[in-house]
Amino acid sequence: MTNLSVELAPRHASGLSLKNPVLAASGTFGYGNEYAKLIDVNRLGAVVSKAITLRPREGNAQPRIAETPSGMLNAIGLQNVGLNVAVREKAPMWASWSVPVIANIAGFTVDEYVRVAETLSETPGVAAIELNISCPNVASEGEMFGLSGASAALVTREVRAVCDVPLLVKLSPNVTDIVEIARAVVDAGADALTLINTIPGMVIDVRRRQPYLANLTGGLSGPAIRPIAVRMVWQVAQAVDVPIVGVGGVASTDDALQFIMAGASAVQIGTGTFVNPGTMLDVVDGLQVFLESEGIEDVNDLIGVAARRAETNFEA
Amino acid sequence: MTNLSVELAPRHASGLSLKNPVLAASGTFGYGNEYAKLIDVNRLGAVVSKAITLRPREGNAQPRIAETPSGMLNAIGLQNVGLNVAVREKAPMWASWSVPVIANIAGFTVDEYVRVAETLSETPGVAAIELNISCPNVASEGEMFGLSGASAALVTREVRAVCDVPLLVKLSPNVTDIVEIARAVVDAGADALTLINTIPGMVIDVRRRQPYLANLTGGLSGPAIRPIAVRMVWQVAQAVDVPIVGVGGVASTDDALQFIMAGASAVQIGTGTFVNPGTMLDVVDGLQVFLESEGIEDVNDLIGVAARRAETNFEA
Amino acid sequence: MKTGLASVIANDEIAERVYVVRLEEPDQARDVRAGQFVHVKCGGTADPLLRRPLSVLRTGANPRNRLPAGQYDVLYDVVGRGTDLLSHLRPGDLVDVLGPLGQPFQIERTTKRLLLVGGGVGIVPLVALAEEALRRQLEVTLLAGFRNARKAFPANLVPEEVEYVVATDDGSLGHAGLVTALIPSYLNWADQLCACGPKPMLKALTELPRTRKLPTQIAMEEHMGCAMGVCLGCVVPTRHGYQRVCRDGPVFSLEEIIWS
Amino acid sequence: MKTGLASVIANDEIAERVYVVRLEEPDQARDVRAGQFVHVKCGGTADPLLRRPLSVLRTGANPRNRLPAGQYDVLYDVVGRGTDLLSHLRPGDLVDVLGPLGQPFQIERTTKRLLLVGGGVGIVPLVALAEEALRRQLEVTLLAGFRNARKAFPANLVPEEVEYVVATDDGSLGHAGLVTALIPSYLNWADQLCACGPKPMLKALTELPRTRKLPTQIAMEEHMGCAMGVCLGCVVPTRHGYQRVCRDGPVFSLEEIIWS
Ligand SMILES: Cc1cc2nc3c(=O)[nH]c(=O)nc-3n(C[C@H](O)[C@H](O)[C@H](O)COP(=O)(O)OP(=O)(O)OC[C@H]3O[C@@H](n4cnc5c(N)ncnc54)[C@H](O)[C@@H]3O)c2cc1C
Ligand SMILES: Cc1cc2nc3c(=O)[nH]c(=O)nc-3n(C[C@H](O)[C@H](O)[C@H](O)COP(=O)(O)OP(=O)(O)OC[C@H]3O[C@@H](n4cnc5c(N)ncnc54)[C@H](O)[C@@H]3O)c2cc1C
Ligand SMILES: Cc1cc2nc3c(=O)[nH]c(=O)nc-3n(C[C@H](O)[C@H](O)[C@H](O)COP(=O)(O)O)c2cc1C
Ligand SMILES: Cc1cc2nc3c(=O)[nH]c(=O)nc-3n(C[C@H](O)[C@H](O)[C@H](O)COP(=O)(O)O)c2cc1C
Ligand code: FES
Ligand code: FES
Repeated sequence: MTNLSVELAPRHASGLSLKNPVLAASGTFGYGNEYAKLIDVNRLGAVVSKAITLRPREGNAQPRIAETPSGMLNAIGLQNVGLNVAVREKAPMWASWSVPVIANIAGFTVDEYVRVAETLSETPGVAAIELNISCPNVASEGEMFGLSGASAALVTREVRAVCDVPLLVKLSPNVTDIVEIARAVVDAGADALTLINTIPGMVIDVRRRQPYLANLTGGLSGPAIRPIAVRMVWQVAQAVDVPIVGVGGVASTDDALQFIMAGASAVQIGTGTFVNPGTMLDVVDGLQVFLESEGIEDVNDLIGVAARRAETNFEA
Repeated sequence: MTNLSVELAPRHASGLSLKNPVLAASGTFGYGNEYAKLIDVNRLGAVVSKAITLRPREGNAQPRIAETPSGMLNAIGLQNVGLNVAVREKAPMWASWSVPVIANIAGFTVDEYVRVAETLSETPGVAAIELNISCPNVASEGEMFGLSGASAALVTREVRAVCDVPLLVKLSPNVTDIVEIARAVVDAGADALTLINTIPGMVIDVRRRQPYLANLTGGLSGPAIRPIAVRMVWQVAQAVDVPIVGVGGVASTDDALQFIMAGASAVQIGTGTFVNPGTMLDVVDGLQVFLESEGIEDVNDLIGVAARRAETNFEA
Repeated sequence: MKTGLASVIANDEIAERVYVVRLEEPDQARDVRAGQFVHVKCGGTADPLLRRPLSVLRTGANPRNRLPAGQYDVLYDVVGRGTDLLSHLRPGDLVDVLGPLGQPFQIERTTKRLLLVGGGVGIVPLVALAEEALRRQLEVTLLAGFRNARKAFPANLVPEEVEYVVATDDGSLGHAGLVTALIPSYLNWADQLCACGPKPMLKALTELPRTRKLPTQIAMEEHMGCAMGVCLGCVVPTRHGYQRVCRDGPVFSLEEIIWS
Repeated sequence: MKTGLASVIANDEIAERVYVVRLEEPDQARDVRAGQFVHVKCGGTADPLLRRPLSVLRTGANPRNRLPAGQYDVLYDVVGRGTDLLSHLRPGDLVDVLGPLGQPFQIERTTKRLLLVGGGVGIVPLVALAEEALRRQLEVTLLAGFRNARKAFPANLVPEEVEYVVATDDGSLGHAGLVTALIPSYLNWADQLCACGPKPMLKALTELPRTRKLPTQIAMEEHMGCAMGVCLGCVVPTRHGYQRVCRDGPVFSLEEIIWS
């Protein structure tokens, strides 16, 4: 009776309609099969793959992860099998599933992004592409693509031109004005936005008196960043008219509802799955229960409801 | 035997030498006397006052605070007694203490900052001024002063011109490039930098389907933000040559050591005091124990040690 | 006032998801007055982060209470993560407690008949106050409202000498309806009123039919950060501007408060 | 493999700050093999956030172990916040456990004399392996290194049939010095070696005087995020690139590993 399905790419011919708004976040669900013994992957709204780069990558040295209060840092360094293996070995598996798989892609030059996107967009089994722009741009002294509206728009535009499937762009939170970046990326052709990627952080190993991670810094994820992610989703939702996929610290149905009410059409869950592999399916079930108990017929009616209420209830 | 004292304003005639590197953070220790029944305030390195504005401020409506995973949001709205009462009633009390009191100041125009700074800098009992630039700038459509190098430098320069005591500038973390802001502010005359202020966040009350805080957003503090704060201190320490005061989520001696090893000359403790009023003095004692057990004579030898080690140990 | 590690003597469920934990911390037990609260760390890690404010139910310092001098009782309803962690405490465990904090209720010198009105866990400080009043040989009536019979506190929690009248929202125990509906018949009897409970209940006190001035004190609740008066997170609007529930309160004179 | 709420049957300190917790979760007890581990949530809140990997010491599924079929034992050294939380568990508590995980030790078909070398808690999976080996009637020697006598595990933790030789860093029990110094005299006796312990100990195995090929498996440790093979946080460099300790290991052939 109640409807949990959402559309992530209304501007695109495919629509990218998902049976529910709960996705596995990139880098936290491998290529989608690793958790198959524990959960029914086909019950998810969608799976986002680990970042795929043009060539296979070894990733960073150890240590790669560190626990922090209600969070964790990771500095995996985009270890992945590379485009060819993804196309040859992973995509056929994805094509056999009923759950759509969104390929997360990364690169260090615009050309790399374009080549990966072009190939994947033509590969059966890839339902959409998520552009990870939190990568160092070799051409700009390693500054991340996602840190300026101009470079974020540039890579989005070039990828858009070669990408036939829906295109999600995943924003870095590490900016003064997330709204500016969001607008630039939407203008450049993004069908939807995913936010947020991890926030750069550092832990010092005080015994050894040096940074704990071999990479020095790592990306902060988990419940610790949830209030920041919800705030950014809220801000961007007021400013753009494409669907937003909220991500950052979701560990429960209430957390997912926070994102949806702040303006997200769907959520991704990453670190929450590490802590409890059942989190995503618990949230799918929990949303169903919430809608029924509150007498709401369609989850779409909840998207951004907090902004509409705040307008009437606060003078802010 | 071991030395815990640090200098926060080596460029300034006064030096601002503190007997230890542990300070009470602004807004979390009132005007310094509220905790007197619980701890010996004179054992602190320094106390930073609640933000003082030109006129008294009522602050925001309720709710003003929300708990988040390993953190809290606050949206107090700079409630304070205002400059006149601070000078008349608080400063004489400060003047009678052996612990230096640093007055944190806030404003909504450059002129407000200047007037508050000028008066306080001439007031006995005020050892230094900490400029809180995370305030909305009325002249720039309410964008925070701290969000651009230019406006941060502007307010720093104007305040510097009227401020005879040492000047600390407290940076907002909510920027793409904290190093750029830090450099601008140091060039404009800051004796030291304090970082970080809180990170904007939001919690949605899913029962009421609206933002929980009356102010919609609030500032995230506490252990959740510590890895972000340590990373920013590290980045800024590589770029500027004035002392840095690290703040964000310190709750133990090890946390304080992380900041110091990342490049901070001192730490401030805020939310940690709410959780455990003894935190600051525990850290003072803990630093002493650490130095002794590691055979280090001077805490100054630890400042930035992690960067020096990382250079030799990692190829980063 | 101090931060102390109190040891758990007992922790028993006295109504549905409502517990009384008996703590031993002599300094805190000695100092506490009715209406004051303690600020309790729940669990030993950074999540949940903040302490939880809880009123003191009774202290061994009052010889009327049958518990050792160094002990005191705190009553809590399990409503969230912090109180849930408390419900797992067992005798011998240590809890980090800050307090006692805040301004207590003040019984006026002329008061002879004290009317107490409590909603839910709001009756906790009123039980403490009743003990103080009985020590001074006052007559005390406690009107208590609960959601239903399962949430109602057993009568043995309230001193025998107190006239204890219960109302439940669903009528499953005592009078059916709001506790405030019971007040009017006591208005002529009482010469002081003290109340604690949810905001709508307290606000309803401003609308009672008053034939004469009845000094009224209320204990307020607000979410707290520091509980030491510094964070300004717990303020309520009063006729002299925002006041802090943790330091200027939690007990306020009813007429001071500005209701929204 | 599953996520299950295991109930605590017992939780006892067996050496200084070293505990054995007995858990009941029949599916996990049934499936687990020596060298595999479980991933344990410590405390019920977001801090500490991540699960902790702990090897299984013995399972009721092996009839040699005197414990009910649905139960298994995990041994842990209290080294930080997660293991400290575990040390407060009491019988009847529930713990959220994911597992069993990882690749077990493999006893080669031709092995008759199994040499086990463990450092500290590294002997845990070796005790499990000894039980498996004894079931197949192998001869087993376990060389165990501990920091000192207080940290050494009592001999009754190790099956009687095993030759159990202890070394301590400070000589307070057994041989003084590193456990690896004991290995050479067993090299001719053994036809397979399995080891687990700190990295320097494992690395030292590559430098043993070898007169003939001795098949050697080692169980590695790395900090873990998911323990399901997806986060790539736990990798170790091997001759076929980075391998995941949680999924491709923790047991690796010694010669696969590239030491830095
Ligand atoms: C002065 C004072 C005295 C109190 N005395 C008692 C008492 O004797 N017995 C009792 O059961 N309760 C009492 N309360 C309410 C009690 O503090 C809350 O029920 C408790 O903090 C809830 O914590 P939680 O983690 O279980 O709930 P959660 O909802 O998980 O708490 C989340 C956050 O909200 C805060 N919070 C939630 N509800 C309240 C509330 N009603 N008041 C203040 N903060 C709240 C928590 O402290 C925490 O910071 C009192 C509150 C105040 C201010
Ligand atoms: C496959 C495997 C099997 C293990 N088996 C056992 C066992 O049987 N008994 C035992 O006592 N210990 C075992 N360990 C080590 C155990 O996981 C750590 O001691 C434990 O995680 C420490 O947690 P903590 O919260 O007490 O320490 P903290 O230092 O507070 O932990 C902080 C973070 O570092 C991680 N961490 C710290 N030390 C280690 C370590 N040595 N290995 C992996 N992660 C670590 C923690 O998991 C956590 O994420 C094993 C480790 C692995 C990888
Ligand atoms: C171990 C790890 C690896 C990740 N790898 C990627 C990646 O390859 N591409 C990407 O866009 N995001 C990656 N992320 C970021 C997550 O997809 C997500 O944006 C972030 O973790 C916040 O969500 P969470 O708090 O639910 O984990 C990774 C996160 C983690 C923890
Ligand atoms: C309740 C509260 C009020 C604050 N008020 C101020 C303020 O008036 N001026 C200021 O510069 N910072 C203020 N801060 C920020 C703190 O000084 C500090 O930068 C921040 O909380 C991070 O440190 P912490 O994690 O130790 O709390 C406030 C923080 C809190 C929690
Ligand atoms: S709780 Fe901080 S001022 Fe009252
Ligand atoms: S712990 Fe995540 S891959 Fe091994």
